Amino acid sequence: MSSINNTIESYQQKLAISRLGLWLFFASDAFMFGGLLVTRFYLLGNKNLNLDQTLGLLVTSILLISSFFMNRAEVMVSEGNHKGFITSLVITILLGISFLVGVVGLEWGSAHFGPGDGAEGAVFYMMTGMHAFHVLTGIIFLSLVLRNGLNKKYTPEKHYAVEASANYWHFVDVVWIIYYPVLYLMGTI
Amino acid sequence: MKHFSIVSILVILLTVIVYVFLQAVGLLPTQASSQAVIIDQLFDIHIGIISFLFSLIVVFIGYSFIVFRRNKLLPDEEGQHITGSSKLEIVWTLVPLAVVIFISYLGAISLAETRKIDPQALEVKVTGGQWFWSFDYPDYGITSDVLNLPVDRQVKLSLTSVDVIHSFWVPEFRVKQDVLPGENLVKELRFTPIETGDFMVLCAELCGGAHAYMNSPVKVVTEGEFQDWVDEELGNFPQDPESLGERLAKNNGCFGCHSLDGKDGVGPTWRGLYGSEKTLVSGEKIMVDDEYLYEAIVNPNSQIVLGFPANVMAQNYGDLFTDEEIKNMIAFIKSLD
Amino acid sequence: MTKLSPLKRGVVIFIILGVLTAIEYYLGISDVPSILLWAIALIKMLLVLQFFMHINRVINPKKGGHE
Amino acid sequence: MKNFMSTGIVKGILYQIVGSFIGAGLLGGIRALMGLSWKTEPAIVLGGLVGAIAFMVGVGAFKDWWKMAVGDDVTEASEVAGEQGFRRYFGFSLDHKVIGIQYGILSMVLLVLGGSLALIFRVELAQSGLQLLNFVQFNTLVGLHGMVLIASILMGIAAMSNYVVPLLIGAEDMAFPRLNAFSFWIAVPASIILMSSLFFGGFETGWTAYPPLSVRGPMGIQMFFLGVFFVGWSSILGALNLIVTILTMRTKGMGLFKMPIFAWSVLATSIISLTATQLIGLSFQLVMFERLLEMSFFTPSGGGNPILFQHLFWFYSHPAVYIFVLPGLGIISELLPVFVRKPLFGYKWVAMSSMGIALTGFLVWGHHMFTAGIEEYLRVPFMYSTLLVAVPTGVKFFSWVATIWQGKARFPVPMLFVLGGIIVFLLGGLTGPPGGTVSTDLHLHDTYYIVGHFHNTMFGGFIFPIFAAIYYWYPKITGRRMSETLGKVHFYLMTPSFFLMTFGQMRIGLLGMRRRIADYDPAMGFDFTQLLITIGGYLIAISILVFFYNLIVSAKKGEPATGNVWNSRSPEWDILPSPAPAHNYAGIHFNVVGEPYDYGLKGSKYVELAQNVGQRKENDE
Repeated sequence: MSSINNTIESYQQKLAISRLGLWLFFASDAFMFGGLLVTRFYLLGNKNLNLDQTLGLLVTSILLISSFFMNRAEVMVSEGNHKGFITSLVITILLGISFLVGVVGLEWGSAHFGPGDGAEGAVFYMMTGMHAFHVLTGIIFLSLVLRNGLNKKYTPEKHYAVEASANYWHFVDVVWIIYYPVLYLMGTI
Repeated sequence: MKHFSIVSILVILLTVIVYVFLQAVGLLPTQASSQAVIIDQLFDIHIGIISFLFSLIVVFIGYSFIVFRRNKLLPDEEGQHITGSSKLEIVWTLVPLAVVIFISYLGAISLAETRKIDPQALEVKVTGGQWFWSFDYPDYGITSDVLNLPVDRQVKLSLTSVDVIHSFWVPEFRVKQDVLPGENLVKELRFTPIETGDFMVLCAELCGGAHAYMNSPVKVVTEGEFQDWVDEELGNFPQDPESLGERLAKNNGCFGCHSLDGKDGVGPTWRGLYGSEKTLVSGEKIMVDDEYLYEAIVNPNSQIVLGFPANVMAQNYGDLFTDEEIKNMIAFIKSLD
Repeated sequence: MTKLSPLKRGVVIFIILGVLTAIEYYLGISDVPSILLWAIALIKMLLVLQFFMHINRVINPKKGGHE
Repeated sequence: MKNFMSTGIVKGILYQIVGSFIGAGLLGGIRALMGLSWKTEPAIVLGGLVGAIAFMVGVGAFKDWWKMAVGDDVTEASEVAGEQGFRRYFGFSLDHKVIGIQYGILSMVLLVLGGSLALIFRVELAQSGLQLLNFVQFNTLVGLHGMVLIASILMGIAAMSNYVVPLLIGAEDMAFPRLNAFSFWIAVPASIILMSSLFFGGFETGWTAYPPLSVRGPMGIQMFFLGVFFVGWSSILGALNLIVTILTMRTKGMGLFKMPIFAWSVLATSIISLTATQLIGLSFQLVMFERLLEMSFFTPSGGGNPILFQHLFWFYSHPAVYIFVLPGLGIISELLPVFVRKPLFGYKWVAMSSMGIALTGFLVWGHHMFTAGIEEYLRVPFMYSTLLVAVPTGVKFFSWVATIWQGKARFPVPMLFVLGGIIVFLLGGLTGPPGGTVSTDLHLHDTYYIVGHFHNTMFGGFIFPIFAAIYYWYPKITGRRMSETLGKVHFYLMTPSFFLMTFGQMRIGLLGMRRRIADYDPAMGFDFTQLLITIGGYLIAISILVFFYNLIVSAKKGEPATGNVWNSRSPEWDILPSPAPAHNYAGIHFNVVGEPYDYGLKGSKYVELAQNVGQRKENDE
């Protein structure tokens, strides 16, 4: 009896430790993203970058929807709905990839400046690039979760990996929630 | 209580000793500007506080070690079980807090006084570059590599850099201001020299290479002497090509890298340069003539002499100088043999 | 909000976020003061932190998930 | 031979070399195919990056993580046997004590390297004129001296925290043992890359790397950036680990205010490292990108602003000073009660003062920029916040003095270094305020006075305390004591030499000696003082040689340590044998039953052995 209790307790404790570690990582990473925000306002002030608004709204919506499906995936795995979990996860990954295509493929290609064109170019490419790098790593994590999910490694009781990568994905979404108005909407042209 | 009275007396004694000692040592250079006088008053306050706090901590620790030392006969003797006192802690949080705020207030006043504006100030535009200082007097149309200043008149410097960050500092004036590149980052510095004499402006911000040698003379003279200097610069300056070339070279800081005494610096010396034979980085041997010198000024990287680094000299002298000016400079180099 | 099943709660939060984004977009292209955009972004951020990332799980580790 | 080649560090370095060539070759090759010059900066940078990752692969840092990622089971860290003997210090180990020693070794290696760099340029400065070095060499040495020693200090702090904190709070290991090993090992290729900047032309900027100078100079600056970047990650991840460990893994009954005080200072330090370090990483990354991709963040001609760099840079680099000194001050608070046999005066206030220093530390970076041409309205607020740091620091000093007052002091070597630390840090603290008020700083900024002030804080806040810590915990690590005589030689040689050096620095600084100049005008009359400073520096170096001799010889020939060597109340001395066993308190859990520093209170105890795991459980139910 004691040994079973012991494992549950230690899994619970591990869970608490891992969650705290993950959140501290977010806190740390947030400072880096915050530094880029400061860079944007310090160099450009209240200047609008005059980007393609339709494309901006499109990629923002894509990321938001992907966050929604990520949430569904996590809820479903904790409810034991394996099929739903896999479906939602696949949708999330596909939306993540389309976000990358939207920003790196379309926005970078169509922007009216390059990375070497003054402070606007530098700030824009750095901010979107750094965020895109995080999206890319998020997609990699989610793909690993998908692979393990297909191998039925997760149970409603034990699926911390799903929770962690979901939280990472939401964190990347939170960053974009701030970056979207800052890059596209704020300021005057 | 007896202990505290003795300690208090010792603290006061040591404070006085330390303070007098520090004052007697002569910690700071001469005060040659009115700002230096203001700033040194704040230094005095700091020195007083330093003397007191140093004595306070050191006397308490030393006294305790000597007077309350362990009894040799009781090797395992323990100290008294005192875990703390909130009252004391609050006192030594709040008192320093008050002192700190007061010092900051004095600091703010001191800063404001050093920045007092005199509308009659003499304007000088200062340009820093790797590795020279150049001083423009827009009121007189003079450019010089020596900062000439009349005594007892405030001077307003507008500082800018052509390449990296430098810093304008004259220790005797106490004030310092970084010199930044960029048209929108021109910085201002004001001070009033109160003593005639020769000083040095030093570059205080690491600017690569010959940073250590980025010094220029500062001459503080009487109003009359200053006027004489202005007249001389404006009127009686010889107009032959060699002198014009020398003046151009001097004002653009060429001598920071190219010496006139025959010793190579960051760049080759100009003494005896004309007509000599040099080996280039490419291995090719060339004769230093008018054509080579022209190319070396306009496009310095094209023919680097062996043993000297590339990319050091600015690339834009071709745009900066007229052909006439470059010819004058070559004439000047020619005259150095 | 806590009474809803987790799946439904996700839908509700998503709809709120979507509406906020739409408002944000219209405010953004019509040149309003930035402070409004900051406010909306902040609300969106807090919603995601609370309902998608379950920030209270880290503060109170006994709660939520993996029961 | 085969044995040697399979040692973690050797394998790692080999992988790094190969990785660097592959990385540089890849980009260089593509460029060569395009008919461009292949030996370029981007290729070298990519080489450095790939090399560091290859090192981590070689040392085996990713093995278990990869298994976890693909869903395979991995052995619990507490059940990994690990290598035994001396070899374990050179391979991938998950034991926090081994990692602590590894950090210590790396820290000492870097200390020697960084110190030697200073010894070289001190010779140049001993008299006016240029004798030994040219400008770029001098600037490179000055910059590397700074950054290598910063890395050394970070490693030294990590060594102390890693070894001691889990022992103090009764944890079996750190919260994330694999991450812990990763944070240590990433610092090894980082140090190699950092040093390699010497071979890529050096750099001219000093450790602060201000653009636009850093945007133009030689390529060595990129290696400098890359090295610092990885050291930064080591620091961030290590801090993350320590925070989680301290918050979640304390033994039964140990509330936050019953922790040994050192844990508090580590917690405060880790909060800064976790967050602020990102900003130096970012600022260096932006300059890297500006060099590689011509993104103009900091060059005014392209629309950038060099002041921005200074804001980002000092947002880390000022709090970094508190990262360096807080653990040292924690060591002082931790050891002082043991040697004066009195409780730490005002435990809660001391603990909170660490937090206070850490938090105010975030608000003061602007005082490095009083002369830089920052926005006018910022200078006065930054002056207020800067001087505010004096308040929590004062609380620490007054508490130490109150702890010492009427104590029955003993003076073994660790106590000597604690006292040295207090006095030297006092000087460092007192020489700070003149640099904190704006108008006096206009004179002091970028002078040797600042250099003297800074060395005072670093020696008082780190060098003296870490020596105290090594002398103090050495028996716990090796089971033998270090020689007291040699320790005293070390102390009585180092302390006066240090005063000679630092007073000399401050003296000429006030009179007009600038920082980071290879040569000075003999007319200023600094030659004699400069010579004294150099002599002081060399004497310190000799005293440290004595220390190393003591350190190495005592491991084999020192007097065996039995029982509670210092008669301390803290659990690692009270409960554990020396040397500390592999899994700390495994099987012999302890409970906290009293206050940590109740010296002088008869019959009180801080910790008590719990019977065993099973019985403890039954008692709970």
